[in-house]
Amino acid sequence: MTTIHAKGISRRGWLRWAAILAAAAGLPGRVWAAMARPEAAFGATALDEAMAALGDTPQVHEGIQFTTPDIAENGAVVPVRVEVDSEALPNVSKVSVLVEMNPNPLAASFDIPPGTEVFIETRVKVAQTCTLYAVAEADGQLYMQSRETKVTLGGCGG
Amino acid sequence: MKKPNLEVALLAAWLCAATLAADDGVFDQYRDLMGDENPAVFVIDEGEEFWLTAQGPNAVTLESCDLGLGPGVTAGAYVRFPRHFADTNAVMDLESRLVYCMTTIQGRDLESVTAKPYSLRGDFGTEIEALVTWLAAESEGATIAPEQAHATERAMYALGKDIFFYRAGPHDFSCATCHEQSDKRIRLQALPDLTSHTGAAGSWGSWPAYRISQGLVRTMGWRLRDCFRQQRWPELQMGSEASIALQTYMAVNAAGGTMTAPGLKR
Amino acid sequence: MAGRIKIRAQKKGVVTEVKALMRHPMETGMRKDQAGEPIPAHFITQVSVLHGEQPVMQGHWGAAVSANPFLGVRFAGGEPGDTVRVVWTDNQGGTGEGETTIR
Amino acid sequence: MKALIAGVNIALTASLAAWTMAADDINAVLQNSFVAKNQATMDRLERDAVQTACSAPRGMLLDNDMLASLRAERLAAVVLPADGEYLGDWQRGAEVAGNGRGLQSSDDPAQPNGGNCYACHQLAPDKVAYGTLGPSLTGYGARGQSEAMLQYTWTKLWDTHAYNLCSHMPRFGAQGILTEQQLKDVMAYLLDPASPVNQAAE
Repeated sequence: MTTIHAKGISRRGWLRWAAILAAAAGLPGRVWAAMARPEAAFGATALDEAMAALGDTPQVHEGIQFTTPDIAENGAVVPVRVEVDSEALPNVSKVSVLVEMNPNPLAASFDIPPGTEVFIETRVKVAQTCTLYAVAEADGQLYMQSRETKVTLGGCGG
Repeated sequence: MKKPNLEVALLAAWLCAATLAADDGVFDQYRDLMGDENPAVFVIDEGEEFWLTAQGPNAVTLESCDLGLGPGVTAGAYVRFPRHFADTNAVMDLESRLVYCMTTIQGRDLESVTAKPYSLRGDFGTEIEALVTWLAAESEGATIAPEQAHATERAMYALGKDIFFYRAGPHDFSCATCHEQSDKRIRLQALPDLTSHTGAAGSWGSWPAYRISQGLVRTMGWRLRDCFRQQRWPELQMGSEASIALQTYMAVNAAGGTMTAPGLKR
Repeated sequence: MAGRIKIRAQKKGVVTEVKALMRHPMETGMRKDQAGEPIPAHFITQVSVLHGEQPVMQGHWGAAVSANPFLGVRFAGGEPGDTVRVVWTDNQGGTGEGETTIR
Repeated sequence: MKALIAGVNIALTASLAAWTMAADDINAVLQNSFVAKNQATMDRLERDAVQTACSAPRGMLLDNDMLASLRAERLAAVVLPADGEYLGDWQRGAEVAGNGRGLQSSDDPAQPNGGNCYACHQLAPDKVAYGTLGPSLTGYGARGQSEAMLQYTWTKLWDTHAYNLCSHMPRFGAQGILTEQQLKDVMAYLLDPASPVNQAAE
């Protein structure tokens, strides 16, 4: 493991970030046109509203493997993994994770350039037992897979 | 969004089966997915930085602090706690020893260094938490071997045992209410039997621990304080006699086990 | 002490697996502190993984990503010794970055 | 705050005598080690007869005459419902059984206390988060609905020590943790045939 750390906003940090954006701008438009943050989807307070902000109604697709625990020890940290079989569902350029009952259902969205496996692992907060969705965008179409995760009370319930 | 009833029934059946096999088995899949990425690694680094940072009126680091193995010796020091120190003629836990070093070596004010030893909601770690985490990591893999040579150390064990079984408060709870039987759980959390070597070693050996539900590393001092909160008792104070006695009881029961802290807990 | 990142990058067959752990409170803005005062929202909004200067993934995050966030991604190519970098920015203008070499 | 500083001071400056004397007097140790916080006041550290008798390691209690008379005393002190009605509303009882809050320093005293039955007991078969410190009570209603059964169950909730001295269970009635109405609601949750406790798992 290697650690580097930066504190607060450094001029160097901003310059680097600008360089990344510039580098990204040179990539194929299919991927990096999507680089802007999907603000409307993040601001949505209901699942259907968030889905609509991401695009058309997603179709269930078996090429998406969505792994979440059946039962989570605590809703503050729920591990999720989204993996897409590129033969079953090619050209995925974006993957989003949504949590049905959260105040803002969209938790995270990932832009994925060609050459990157569609494989994302992260951990999200899940306010209460509900369904989680993984949505993949390929060639402008949305596809999805869903899983229910039960969230339990900790300790003495307090 | 309701799942079919069959699935609920299967889940219930599976949970019952899991209960028979191992009480905490229900979370195996969850823990597998979590992997071994423990955010306590950050707190270990922060603790070492605190140790090496000159602070207080004396503007010195804690490097001359004697944790029992001689000034500045940190490797393997944590597994010998709680222990008697000749300079204070008292049995101390790691937390109170650190406070002693901060006040005597660095010249810091006792009230300010003990004002907030443990993070509150919204905090992101305290100096004591970071130091304890780093020092526990400095004992990782070492055998738990608290000192019991001194009469006061043995008296602390006896006192800790008495407090462990002391029932009080509106709910009549003692530590033993939840921690004197094996293979039990509260809701879905497995409860260690702290009267047994196995239970005590697993528990003592894994604190301090990153508490994923709180996004923080918590120390054993905090763990005890929060147990008593749930026991409906008043608030246990850091470095107090009852806290050190209970830690001595646990550590001695855990002796011979392996220090694996900082752990990763729900 | 925000800003730190721990990164591991390992070559596994034809892909490189990157695991990154970030130090960040990821406050939703909906919690209150012990005194009942609201804790301001403070969360990473954007995170990028770069292989050399080439972005291999860019994430947009909301406050629902857990505290001390973990991110795992895989990309094709990458050779032992290559540099992998993870960079984030948060809603308060903070940034963090970490770097490692592929093993 | 005063005791906190006192506690640390003890750790910093205590003499050998302070520790050994303290070991002889556990109450003094507790008084020096804890501080009152919100509703969790220091008088909670004082033990009554049941707590004193039951503060021994499991299996070390002698069932002598003293303990037998203590049990009889507890049984005699049980207060049955004033109107003779044992059963309230099982839906409200379900809330009491699931609520783990109440009487902690972190709890709002204005809110009702919970019974937290699920911390230790399995009840409704479709609830997955239950503890195992106590026996499963799933299907409890099938144990009977007679007056004797109602009175037995009420007594167990009111003061477990009336039957089972030094049980780990709180004394929900005798210690004023739950109100009479809440106890009736929990009774209904346990005994009402319509309660989920008495339904087969879906």
